[in-house]
Amino acid sequence: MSLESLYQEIIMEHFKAPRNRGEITTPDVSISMNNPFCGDEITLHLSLQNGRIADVKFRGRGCAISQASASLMTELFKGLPLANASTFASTFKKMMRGEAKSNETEPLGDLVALEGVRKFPVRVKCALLAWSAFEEGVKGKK
Amino acid sequence: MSLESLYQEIIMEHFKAPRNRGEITTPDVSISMNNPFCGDEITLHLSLQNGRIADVKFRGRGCAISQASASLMTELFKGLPLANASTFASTFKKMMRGEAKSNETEPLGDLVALEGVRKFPVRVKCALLAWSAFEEGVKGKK
Amino acid sequence: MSFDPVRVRAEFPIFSRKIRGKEIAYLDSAATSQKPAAVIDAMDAFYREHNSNVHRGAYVLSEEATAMFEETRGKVAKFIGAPSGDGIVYVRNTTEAINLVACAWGRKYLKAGDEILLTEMEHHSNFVPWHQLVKDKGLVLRHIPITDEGRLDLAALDRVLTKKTRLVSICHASNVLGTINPVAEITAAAHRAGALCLVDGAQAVPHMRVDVAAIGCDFYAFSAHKMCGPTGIGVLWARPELLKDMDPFMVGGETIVEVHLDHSTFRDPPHRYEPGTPAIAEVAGLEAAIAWLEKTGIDAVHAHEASVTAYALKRLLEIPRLTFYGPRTGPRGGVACFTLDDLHPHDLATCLDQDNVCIRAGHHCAQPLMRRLGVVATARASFYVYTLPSEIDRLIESLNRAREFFGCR
Amino acid sequence: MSFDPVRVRAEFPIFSRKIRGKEIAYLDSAATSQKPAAVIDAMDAFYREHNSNVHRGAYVLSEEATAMFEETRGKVAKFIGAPSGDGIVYVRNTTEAINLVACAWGRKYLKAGDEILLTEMEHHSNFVPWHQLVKDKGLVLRHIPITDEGRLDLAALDRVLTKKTRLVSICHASNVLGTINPVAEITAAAHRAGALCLVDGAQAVPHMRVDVAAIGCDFYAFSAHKMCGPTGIGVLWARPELLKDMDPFMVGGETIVEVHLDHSTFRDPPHRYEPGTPAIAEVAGLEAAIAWLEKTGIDAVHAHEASVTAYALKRLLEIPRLTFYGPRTGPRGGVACFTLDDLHPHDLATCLDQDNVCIRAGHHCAQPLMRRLGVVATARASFYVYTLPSEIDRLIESLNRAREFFGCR
Ligand SMILES: Cc1ncc(COP(=O)(O)O)c(C=O)c1O
Ligand SMILES: Cc1ncc(COP(=O)(O)O)c(C=O)c1O
Repeated sequence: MSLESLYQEIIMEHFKAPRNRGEITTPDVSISMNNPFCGDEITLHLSLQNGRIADVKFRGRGCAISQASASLMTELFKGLPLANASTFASTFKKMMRGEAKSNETEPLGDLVALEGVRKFPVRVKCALLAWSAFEEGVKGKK
Repeated sequence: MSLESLYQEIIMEHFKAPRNRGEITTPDVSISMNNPFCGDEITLHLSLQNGRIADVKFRGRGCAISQASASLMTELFKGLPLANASTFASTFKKMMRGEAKSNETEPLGDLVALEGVRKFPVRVKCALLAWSAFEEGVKGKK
Repeated sequence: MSFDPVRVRAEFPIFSRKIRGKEIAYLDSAATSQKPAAVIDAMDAFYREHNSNVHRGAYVLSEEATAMFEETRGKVAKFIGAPSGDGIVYVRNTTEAINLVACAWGRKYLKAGDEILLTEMEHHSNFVPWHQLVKDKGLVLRHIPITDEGRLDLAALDRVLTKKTRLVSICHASNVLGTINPVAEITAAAHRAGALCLVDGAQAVPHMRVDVAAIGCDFYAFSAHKMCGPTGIGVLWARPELLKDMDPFMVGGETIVEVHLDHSTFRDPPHRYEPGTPAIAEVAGLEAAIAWLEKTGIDAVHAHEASVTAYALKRLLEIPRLTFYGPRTGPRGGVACFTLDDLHPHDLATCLDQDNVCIRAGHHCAQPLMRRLGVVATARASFYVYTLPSEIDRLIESLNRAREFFGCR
Repeated sequence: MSFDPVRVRAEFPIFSRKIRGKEIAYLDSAATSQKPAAVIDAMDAFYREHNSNVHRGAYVLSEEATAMFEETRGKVAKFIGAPSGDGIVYVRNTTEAINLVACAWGRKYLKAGDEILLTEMEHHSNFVPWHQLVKDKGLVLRHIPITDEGRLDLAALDRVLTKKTRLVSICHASNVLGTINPVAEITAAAHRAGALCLVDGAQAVPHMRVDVAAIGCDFYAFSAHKMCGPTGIGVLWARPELLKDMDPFMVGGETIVEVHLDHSTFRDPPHRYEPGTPAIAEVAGLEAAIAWLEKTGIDAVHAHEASVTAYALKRLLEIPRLTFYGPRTGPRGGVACFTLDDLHPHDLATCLDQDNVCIRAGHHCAQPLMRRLGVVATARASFYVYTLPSEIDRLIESLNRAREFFGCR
């Protein structure tokens, strides 16, 4: 695996100019999580309306992979029904475990660029951090 | 090392017919000890008179080495001033550690037969059991 | 592929060693087993090619070491019939596994008046951690007695297993008597009484197919060094639900999520219970030991031992004035405990050593059982996958020489 | 015999391995060291020729193993300047050693209101065991702060070391900053205040001459795996008088004198603290590691590292926008921690891995120190006896490539 296949253009782009960075003033979901291996942190805010993700923001300190993953995730999630977002989260995790077929991952769009992270086992947790925070945060919500 | 050099005639003789087995009705010193490696036990009784060992008896369960060592020890000790017995105990331990010169061990008499035990490291504790009990028992006595 | 004991034995380098010009008859496998070349070589290869610390390194060596370390949990789980590697905690040995349960589970959940049920045939490692807890917490210890033949007296179970029993902790196979205990039955009884069940599998996992799911127990402990693996590594398997809520035991690097100057938060199991740099090369050795036992066939190992043990019992019982301890019939483990006339086991062992016949003499870390048997010590010969009938013959010859030497009747 | 780094390096088999067709620049020795053939072979030889359990067997193999196991205590003692092997307790690693002191000494002697003094630069292993104790006992934790250069701020000692301080527990050398702490001076201050002193020597014993008698401390802990030795074995040295009266920690076989059904009595140290079958082959490995370090010359090791470290610092500090953490002058250990521009250390480490340059990225089990430094993670390169200046050159080249790749200014 080359560096280029890990740090694809779309990842570098989101890393350098992350979308949806910031906070929501009165979020419906606010969750902080960290990666015990490296100390990377993320705080994710969601505002929900009629079962949809009306807005989503994140803050955190982390590597290119974790920041790009969070940025791409928020971009995908904005406006989505919560149920669909949860399905995407499952698919993304499956992809990172190498268990997803390519027709399954297609709807993830640009996020497929993160599939290369699989070849760098210690970095998988970086890619998953935002997604784990999301899943933990919406646990029990419908 | 051959078995014969470990189980010398004098040792086998004392093992088969141990001297001074039994108890003293009102002992001045009564001490029990065991060997944590094998569970062997000894109980040693002494009666003291004017700083001398007027009588000494032992009971215990143990191997040929520990029984012969106890028997030979009691034989040597009977009638001896306590101080001399303590000196013998030090000399005996030194012998078992291989640190005694032959002119030092001479006064131990028949006990020198136990020097061969040194070549069988796990058995050294067997030979020392009675002596450790003696030293522990008379600790603080004059 | 049929089991060929001579070919199997040839895989163990130590047996090419000669002492006093003679081969070694190693009859002390219940204390620790010998190691096949495959296990020694696996650790060697780890140090020569993959050595690095686990979990944190973003480079190839560390990724390899981490993958080996974590994937072995799954292999260990499979070997003992556990559903997944999530319940596998690496420890130093069986003793540490039991201490871990006593501290991390026992200290958290037990209170004065609660009862723990052991048996009379436990190894010290399954007595002493409970003694400490009993003293600190005001618990009550009870014991399943044994029959004169050396089996658990299950008729007494109703009496000793009470409504207050919170844990039953028993050995799967005895290291002295060779008895194999009906651990599934006892676990079921424990569960009916509302208690959990810990099984000390130190003498079972090396010798027979173990299936913790079929047993139904809550904790299962064993050591690698008795199963062709290295020293320094053992396993506590526990139901993941239990592990999840137990307190930390030893703590430090690897066990935490966040550390502040004055407090810390803990990771999920199994890592919560694995403080500091673990025994990494030893896990490679454990993996190799399991692979070797699977290749050889654990059922074949068991059958071989059963036949060697049957032969040993037959020959031993022919010796005049030999007292044998433990069941003589039925399925049993490959240990034979005995005393000979009034000869002390130590003297016996020293005699046998002159012929390179290695047996153990002593209380075998089972003093309470020794008291029950009315002895201070016994001699013990124990067998494993590499034991040959010719070694039993050497044992018998050597015992006869000892009888002569000491002038036994 | 003068020290020849190339010849020394040739004794480490792992360096003949090529990954992606290239040699490995292993710059993560502070996590764990590589092992010379002499150490690997010593364990190999133990398993092939002497393997048996210790302490109980009356046969040659067991006598050999026991003699090796016990005599190594004396060699370890000599290596760290301790008067005798009586104070040497074998543990799994530094982390277990500190847990042992926290439990066996701390639980026995400390009471609510007592204070423990740490520093801001400790490894998690020297925080978390005390956090547990503090919570259970109502103790107070204090910390010696550090200066901006990364040294202990001894001017603050008067304030944090109080009449209530019962233990000062500090690292000899920092695994992040490279700082070597004045442990003798701090021990003297602790003793004047009526406190004991524990020194975490994990990053010192591998790299420099340590003399616990000269330091004067009461406890000293280290791990074999960082000093050319195997995983699974470490050492707690403690004053024998202290060991004698401490409570048992983990218990089981080997730790006891007598076991009854409901209570047990304990042996004298060091065995009281060594539960179950110990890491026997690992002790053989530790012995070989010490012998290898003595043969190579610990002072030569230290001098070599000092020169490699000086070169690394010089080269690193030439890199634009590199932030360096820790002292730049004076005697220091062979670790170099840094961040580069706004590049995350993880990304950096992954880049470097492409060139087989193995560094560590993260909090290095020192989160409180990371907070003090105002970072979440850093990159860390660490050096040892086998590190060559050419590896430093590879590090620098690789860092420059990473800067380019990520378009750093
Ligand atoms: C200063 C220091 N203390 C303690 C430890 C813990 O050592 P171990 O993981 O061997 O227990 C380390 C290892 O990283 C260390 O650097
Ligand atoms: C039944 C049983 N339990 C526990 C142990 C203790 O094993 P370890 O010394 O590996 O902790 C043994 C070992 O002799 C044993 O036979």
